[in-house]
Amino acid sequence: MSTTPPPGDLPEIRRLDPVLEPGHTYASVTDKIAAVVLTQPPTTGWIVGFAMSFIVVMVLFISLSWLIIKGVGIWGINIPIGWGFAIVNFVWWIGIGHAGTLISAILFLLNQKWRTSINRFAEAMTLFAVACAGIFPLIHTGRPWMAYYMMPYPSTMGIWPQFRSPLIWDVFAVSTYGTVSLLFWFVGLLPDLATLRDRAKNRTQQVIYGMLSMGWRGSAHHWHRYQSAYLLLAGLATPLVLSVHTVVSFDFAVAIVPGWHTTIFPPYFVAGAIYSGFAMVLTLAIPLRKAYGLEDFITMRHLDNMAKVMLATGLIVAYGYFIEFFMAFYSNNKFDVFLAQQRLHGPYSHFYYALILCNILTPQLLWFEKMRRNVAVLFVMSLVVNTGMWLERFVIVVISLTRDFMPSAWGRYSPTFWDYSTFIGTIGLFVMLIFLFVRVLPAIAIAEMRELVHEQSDEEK
Amino acid sequence: MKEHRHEIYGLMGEFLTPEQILHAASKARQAGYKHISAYTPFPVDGLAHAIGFPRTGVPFLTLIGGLGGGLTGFGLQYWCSVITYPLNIGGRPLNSWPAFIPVTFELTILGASIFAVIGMLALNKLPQPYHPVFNVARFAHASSDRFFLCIESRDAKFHLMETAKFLQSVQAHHVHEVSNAE
Amino acid sequence: MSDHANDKEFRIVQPTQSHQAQRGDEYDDEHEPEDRTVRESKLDLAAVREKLREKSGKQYWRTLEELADDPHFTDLLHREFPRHASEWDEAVDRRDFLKLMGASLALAGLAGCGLPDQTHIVPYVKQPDGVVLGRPNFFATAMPFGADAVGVLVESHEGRPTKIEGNPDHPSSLGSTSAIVQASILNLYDPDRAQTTLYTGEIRSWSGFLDAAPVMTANVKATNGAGFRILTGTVTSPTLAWQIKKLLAQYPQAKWHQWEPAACDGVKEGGKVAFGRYVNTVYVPGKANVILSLDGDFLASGPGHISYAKQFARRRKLEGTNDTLNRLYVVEPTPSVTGCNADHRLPLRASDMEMFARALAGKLGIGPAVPLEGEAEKWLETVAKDLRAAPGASLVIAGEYQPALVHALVHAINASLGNVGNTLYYTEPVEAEPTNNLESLRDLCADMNAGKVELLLILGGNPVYDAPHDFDFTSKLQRVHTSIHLSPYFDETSAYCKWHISESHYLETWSDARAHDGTVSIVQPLISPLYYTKSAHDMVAAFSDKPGMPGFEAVRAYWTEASTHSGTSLDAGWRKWLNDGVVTETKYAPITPELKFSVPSLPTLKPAPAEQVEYIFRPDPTVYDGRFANNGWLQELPKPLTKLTWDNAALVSPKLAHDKDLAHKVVSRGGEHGQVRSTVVDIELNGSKVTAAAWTLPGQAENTIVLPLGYGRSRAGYSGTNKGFNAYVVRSSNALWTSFDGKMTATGDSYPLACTQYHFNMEGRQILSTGTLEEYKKNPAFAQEHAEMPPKDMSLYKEFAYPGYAWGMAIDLNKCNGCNACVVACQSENNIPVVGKDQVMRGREMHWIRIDRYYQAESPTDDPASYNPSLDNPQTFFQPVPCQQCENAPCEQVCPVGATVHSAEGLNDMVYNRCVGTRYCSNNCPYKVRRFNFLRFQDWETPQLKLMRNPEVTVRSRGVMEKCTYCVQRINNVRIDAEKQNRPIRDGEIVTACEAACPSEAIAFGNANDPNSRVAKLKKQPRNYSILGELNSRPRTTYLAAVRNPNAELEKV
Amino acid sequence: MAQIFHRSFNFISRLSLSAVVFLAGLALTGVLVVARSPYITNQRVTREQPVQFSHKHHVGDDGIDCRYCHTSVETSAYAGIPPTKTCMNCHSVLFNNVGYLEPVRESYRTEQSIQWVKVHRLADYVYFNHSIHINKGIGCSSCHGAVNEMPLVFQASPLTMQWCLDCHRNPQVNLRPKEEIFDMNWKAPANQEEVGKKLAADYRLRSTTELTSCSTCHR
Repeated sequence: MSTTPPPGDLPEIRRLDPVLEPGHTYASVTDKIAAVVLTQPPTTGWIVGFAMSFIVVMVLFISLSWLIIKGVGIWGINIPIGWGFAIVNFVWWIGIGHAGTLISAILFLLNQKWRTSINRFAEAMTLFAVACAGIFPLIHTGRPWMAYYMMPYPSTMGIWPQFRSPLIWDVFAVSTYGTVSLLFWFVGLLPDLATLRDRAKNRTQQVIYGMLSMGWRGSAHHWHRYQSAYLLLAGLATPLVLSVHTVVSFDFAVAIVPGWHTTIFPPYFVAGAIYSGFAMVLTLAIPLRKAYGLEDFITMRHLDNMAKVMLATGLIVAYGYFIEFFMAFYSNNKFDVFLAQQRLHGPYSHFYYALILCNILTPQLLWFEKMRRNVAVLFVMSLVVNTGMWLERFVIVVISLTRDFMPSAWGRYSPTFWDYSTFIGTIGLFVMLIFLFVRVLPAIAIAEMRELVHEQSDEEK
Repeated sequence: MKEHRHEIYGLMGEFLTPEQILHAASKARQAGYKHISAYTPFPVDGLAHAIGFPRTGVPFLTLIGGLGGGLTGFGLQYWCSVITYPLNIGGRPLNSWPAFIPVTFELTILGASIFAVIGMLALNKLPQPYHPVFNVARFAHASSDRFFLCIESRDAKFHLMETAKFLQSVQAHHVHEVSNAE
Repeated sequence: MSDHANDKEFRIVQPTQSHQAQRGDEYDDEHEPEDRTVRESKLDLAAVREKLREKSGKQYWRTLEELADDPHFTDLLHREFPRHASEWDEAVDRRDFLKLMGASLALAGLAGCGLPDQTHIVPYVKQPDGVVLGRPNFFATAMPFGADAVGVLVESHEGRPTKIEGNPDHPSSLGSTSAIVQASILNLYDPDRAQTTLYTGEIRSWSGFLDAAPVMTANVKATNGAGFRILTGTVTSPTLAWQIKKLLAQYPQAKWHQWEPAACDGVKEGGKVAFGRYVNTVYVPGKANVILSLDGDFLASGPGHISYAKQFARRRKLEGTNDTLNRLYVVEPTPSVTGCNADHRLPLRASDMEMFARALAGKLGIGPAVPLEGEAEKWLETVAKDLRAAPGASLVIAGEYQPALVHALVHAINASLGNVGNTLYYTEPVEAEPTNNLESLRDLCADMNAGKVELLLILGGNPVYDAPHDFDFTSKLQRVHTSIHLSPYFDETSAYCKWHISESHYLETWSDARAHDGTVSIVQPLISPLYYTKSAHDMVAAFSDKPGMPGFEAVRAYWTEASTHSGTSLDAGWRKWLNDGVVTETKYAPITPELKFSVPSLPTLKPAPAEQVEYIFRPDPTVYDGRFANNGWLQELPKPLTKLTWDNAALVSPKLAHDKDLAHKVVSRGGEHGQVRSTVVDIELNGSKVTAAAWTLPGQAENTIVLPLGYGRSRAGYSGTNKGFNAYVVRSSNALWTSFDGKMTATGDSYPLACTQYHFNMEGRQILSTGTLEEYKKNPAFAQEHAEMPPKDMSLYKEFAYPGYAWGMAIDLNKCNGCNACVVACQSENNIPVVGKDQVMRGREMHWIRIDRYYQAESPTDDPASYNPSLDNPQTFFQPVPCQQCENAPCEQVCPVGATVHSAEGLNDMVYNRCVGTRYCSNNCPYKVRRFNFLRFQDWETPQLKLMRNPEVTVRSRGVMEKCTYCVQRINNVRIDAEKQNRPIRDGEIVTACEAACPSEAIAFGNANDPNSRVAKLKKQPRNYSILGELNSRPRTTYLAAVRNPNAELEKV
Repeated sequence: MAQIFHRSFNFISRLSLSAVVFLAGLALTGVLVVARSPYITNQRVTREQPVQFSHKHHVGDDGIDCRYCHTSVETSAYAGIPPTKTCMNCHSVLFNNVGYLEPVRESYRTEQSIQWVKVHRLADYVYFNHSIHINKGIGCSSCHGAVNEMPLVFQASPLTMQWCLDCHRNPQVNLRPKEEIFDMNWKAPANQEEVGKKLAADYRLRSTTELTSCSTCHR
């Protein structure tokens, strides 16, 4: 990969912060990152955080047990609102996942150096988000223990899944997405696992990392095949990540419910997914670099770039909202028009306005460099956007169902305690996994950082 | 000195920079060594070329995986909904191929990725937790800040002293003997 | 009954629980004849109930430990008979409670879940004749109800009555039923029924009672029966009357009183005033072109209403543009089913009805002119004109709850219009002993008060609960030395009586009953009594010279006597009577009493206090006077107009609600389809006070407040206790039906009501299409005007062909009157569970067919509570909505597991056992007709309810979607029979449950491919349209637009 | 650095990895196979009955027609299990004092039903109708096997939905002429295929689409 930039950009590049603070050697980056895992004892902050998230996971556990005992009736769903929090959360989590794949795959293909220091935990985030998301399609069914009916297997009943249903597409899309993300992540980890193996002090660490690294030796042959495999995976993951949220949006777009049945969904779901994803990366990156003093690797340049991506995707989402309205009135379909009005004046209008505030208005601050470079602001902003994107899914799922074709069957939805506990529980699960991750695996791709050091030294020449 | 061969795996020169090992590798080729392997903490451009490595087979495997996945995907759906138990679903045709695209696509990706990764590992003969080079204590640095060039003893031209000299001649920082024994 | 078990003649069979195991529904684990289980465990149960009676409320844990070592109780639990757990704490859901039990008492497997490795087949020892296992038998009997009896055919599976159908040969049924008749089968299996004889709460045997009877009568015998009183409800059973009369002959001084809270004294007294005698009026609405009803709900309540509805609907049939319709005018204080089907409706206080009648008489020239003010005058003018224009073909009907004078006037009016003998005729009274109930009860109370009553025999009824409060029946009852109460439940009255005898259900007893036109039916049992219960016949016999004479012999004895009078032998007719369900030639011949009064001679009108708010009492449309309070089906049945379930509410007009600022708040849990909080009001009336939830009802007379009776029961049972408010508390003897000088004050708090449809306007969508006769004649296809049905060839896909049968349904909105019969019929046929108020409030009721009620009002809001003049008297329409069975079903395409797919005959099959419950199908259903088992709604513990279920239909479990199947079980059974005979299915051979029940023949089901089938013909009509046709879902269920026949002159106003 | 793993680990690690994959696959197929096996479908299992009734004796040896006991098989969904009375028709005179018939006599005396243990247990939620199958040319033995050779009856066919579908998809392989329905020794003739086709036409069998619609068996 050639790194000497075309002359035109030179001054531009200079003005930007580096993607890696100068003065680092192969050894120093390796030490600094590996130390987090190998030598540093867990900080009190880590222990407290982990313990708390663990408690929340127990809440999830209890909620799910009660759900299995009693049935989905413990939630606020009803006829006509057959889908509530469960699906809202599912779409939200899946969306968050997307940033990880985007950073590691798309930015890789685009040869964006700055991805290097964030791709590792971004991918981790993807995996954990998908894990959280995966829970919901399963438990939202009335008979989760029958969920295997959705798998195509030769049963003694001689019947098969119904492949016209977007839910089946979901099953395949999400499981594929999970698997591929895992593979991608693992491939990226291989060299670093080897590093850990080689630097591990005690036997157990050596054995564990030794097994995981599969005897990676970093020989030229290894690297050669490795690179082509990695490139291919990146190439495959890119269309995949786009397809996944497209399929998720089909859950709605394929249905005939007013407010769901629209062609704008795929693109703006994908944009929304990346939007919320980057927000979540920021939410994680900012505390992480602080806690482990990784400011040298996750520099302002990174935050700045991510902020810009958020701004861009945010605008796409805004466009999506606009088009939804425009189409409703342009088509003059009485059901769509009515629903559009309901969003503004209906019983759930405050959700809609909150959504506009979080997803469209607030992010406009990102136009200003001052804001993009203010870590605190970015952090708050990332939280706001995450909330906004959750609201968006709520608006889509609930408002549309409360006001569909038959006025006589109109109803409303209000979540119960168990709706909330399940949702919060998955957040706990997510956080706990992140905590575990930063302790046992290098949160930044060491090998790639070394490459970076190498390239930097080249630049200096 | 053929007798060395069975207990010595080869000789390994340790270098400080990618440039050094690149230079050393090409020199070794010119010197006529065939069984060379280079170990670096990160991929070094041209190194594989320098030690004369054929093109990787990964992309081909990936293609196979992709095609296999895709065909399975569509085949499965077609067989289920048209052949084995044709059912009238909401008046849609039995072969609603547009509706079968997503699953076909996903399975294509799945097949391709799995083949890519498994293929890469298999071709690299991984897992291989044991390897003679690990006998060299300094080799631990191969995964952080050192670059190693190993000339294997099975090389026809291999000669303990000559080869050691050669490695020093190309500014090896150290030269290690890689033993074959445990 | 067992003594007739093998009697060929009656073809009554031992109920047993065999062969269900094969079915693969929930019947698997039952090995022994159910009724035996029930009989054995009964004593223990009653004992436990006694034990528990004083243990109340939240302390059930303590109770539990106490019980754990009670042999009765453990015994009871091992019998898997835990239903009565519910009695302990209303707050605890029955099944939760069981879970607790299972945990704390370690009675694993109590709920009997999972499939046992071995199941058993329990054949008969001697198989009764006429029983083919797996093929239901139908028996004709009749349900006595008020001053009427509805003839029914009861479906019996191996001796278990499971479904009630109408009896085509019976005048009060003509093959159809009402919601109440349909639901009555649930009362039979109600686990809360009183199950044995009690003496001051101690269990006694029936023989024990028989022994005690002579002792009780000892003293009254001495005094020739002075102090012996019998209190019954309305009696239409010739046998019972005959028995009582014979008893009274033994005790000359004894008296027979009658009291029914909803008995219509006004009707009887009206006859007295008009003809000087009690008469029974039978209407023939089928012959009437113009009908005026003064507060009469003849389509949905009162004697003969089923047959009236049928006749009326037949006059609403519209096949071509030259067909004519009859015209219905209704004047009423509160919207009734009849009123909402009127072509013209005038809201008027009930107490102004007399004035209106007099004014009408005036207009017809048989009385002094009485001026009405405002709209009413114009209205009256036109109506009078219309009536006069149709002499002999018009009909004026007075409401059951109107006072005597109104009835008298109406008799006169009908006479002057020449309607007598044409559109109505008079007969001897149907009641065996017509009495003024109020006076009769007044006497009894006076006597009891004076201590003159020693022995009081209360046969049915619940006076402690429903007597006028100023009679203070309760305290007076306590002055009676020996009081005996016969009733199906241990209710409010039973608690104050020395003896309580549990009463048999009409499906368990021999009896007879008279229909609204005098026709008598023999009531024959379909199952031996589930508990130790007795009938009124047994009770009377107990005090007669033949104690212990079974009801069967009483009935036989009476009819032997009767037939010897007519010189025939009983056995000649008997079998035919049982088979047909009617006793031949018992229909009353018309009589022609001549008017004994002239309108002018009437005392001058005392106009009701103008501008005063009038309070009126009405039996509740579902639980009636309270006797059905514990019937879950009726409790959960949305009331036709308010769509409320599980509660009654004080109904007020929008205007009044606005003035008194009574509000409704739609609660977001459930929302418009579930939960509405409404203002709570204190109502002070007749020196008493009750607190009720207020409900705004469009179309109600401005200054009228309706207090529905039948709720607020304190001892009804699991489903009925403490639901709604008790209007009897403010009902006094001087104002049984209407009352003034009340005070209604909002208390400030609000009460959650379970309302299944709050949103009432159509938002301009193609859902329910209506027009007038004129419009129809101009453009018969007006219904399709706005339906943008996409042409078939517009689809990219090739349409599936349905070469064989193509099942379809057509619902004629011109005939449907919203009476709800179909809803309960469906519930009974398809094992649909009751979910309870809380779940209804969450929008989870399970009815497969619902009846949507729409107001045609230019209301900007969807909230009746926010006042809008167009809601003062809106046009009201009903629309039954079952699954539309779309050909391009949106639900099917999104189901991931193919649990809902299309059958080759175009049915939208729902395969419960394949369903994983994603609810996607329901989301994607434009008609929202799918129902989901959010929790385990089905009661799998209670053995009685297992007996009741239809073995032909799967009992759905938790987490499964369900919906209307077009009664696929009926389709299949008929098809199988047809195929065995190698012939096509005939039109009308398959009758869905809703179609069968519908009194007005609004629903037609059949093969749309057969051009000669009724359904195909209806679908060809220009009025035919499908809901939301523009979605191209191509429903198999289509609707025929409603056409009203308004009077042009009134239209102008 | 020193070696972490012994040389043999190269083999072990590769073996174990492939083993995991292989075993997983094996387990899966195993489950699918077992689900079809008689072990799960309860085929060929005889049950302990209150009375050791032998179909072999009554049908095979005595040649009693099926319908003598299973009276409603042609008219109803249920073939019908005979009431005790039916047994007593003969056994009030034949073997009227042998011990093993005591349960029957007792049942007759005490009017307490004999509790037979179910042998053919159809899957839940399916509504099977004997009469239509009998009337459309499916013989007893097609599903129940050679009952006339069973001392104690056992379930001969898997009774899985797939098994039902197989016949509903091409019934001609099992169709018989009316008169041979109750023939326990019926063997399909060589030309069954066309005989079946003809019979299918005569019986006016419904099309496969109709016979495989869900609501044909499920309600």
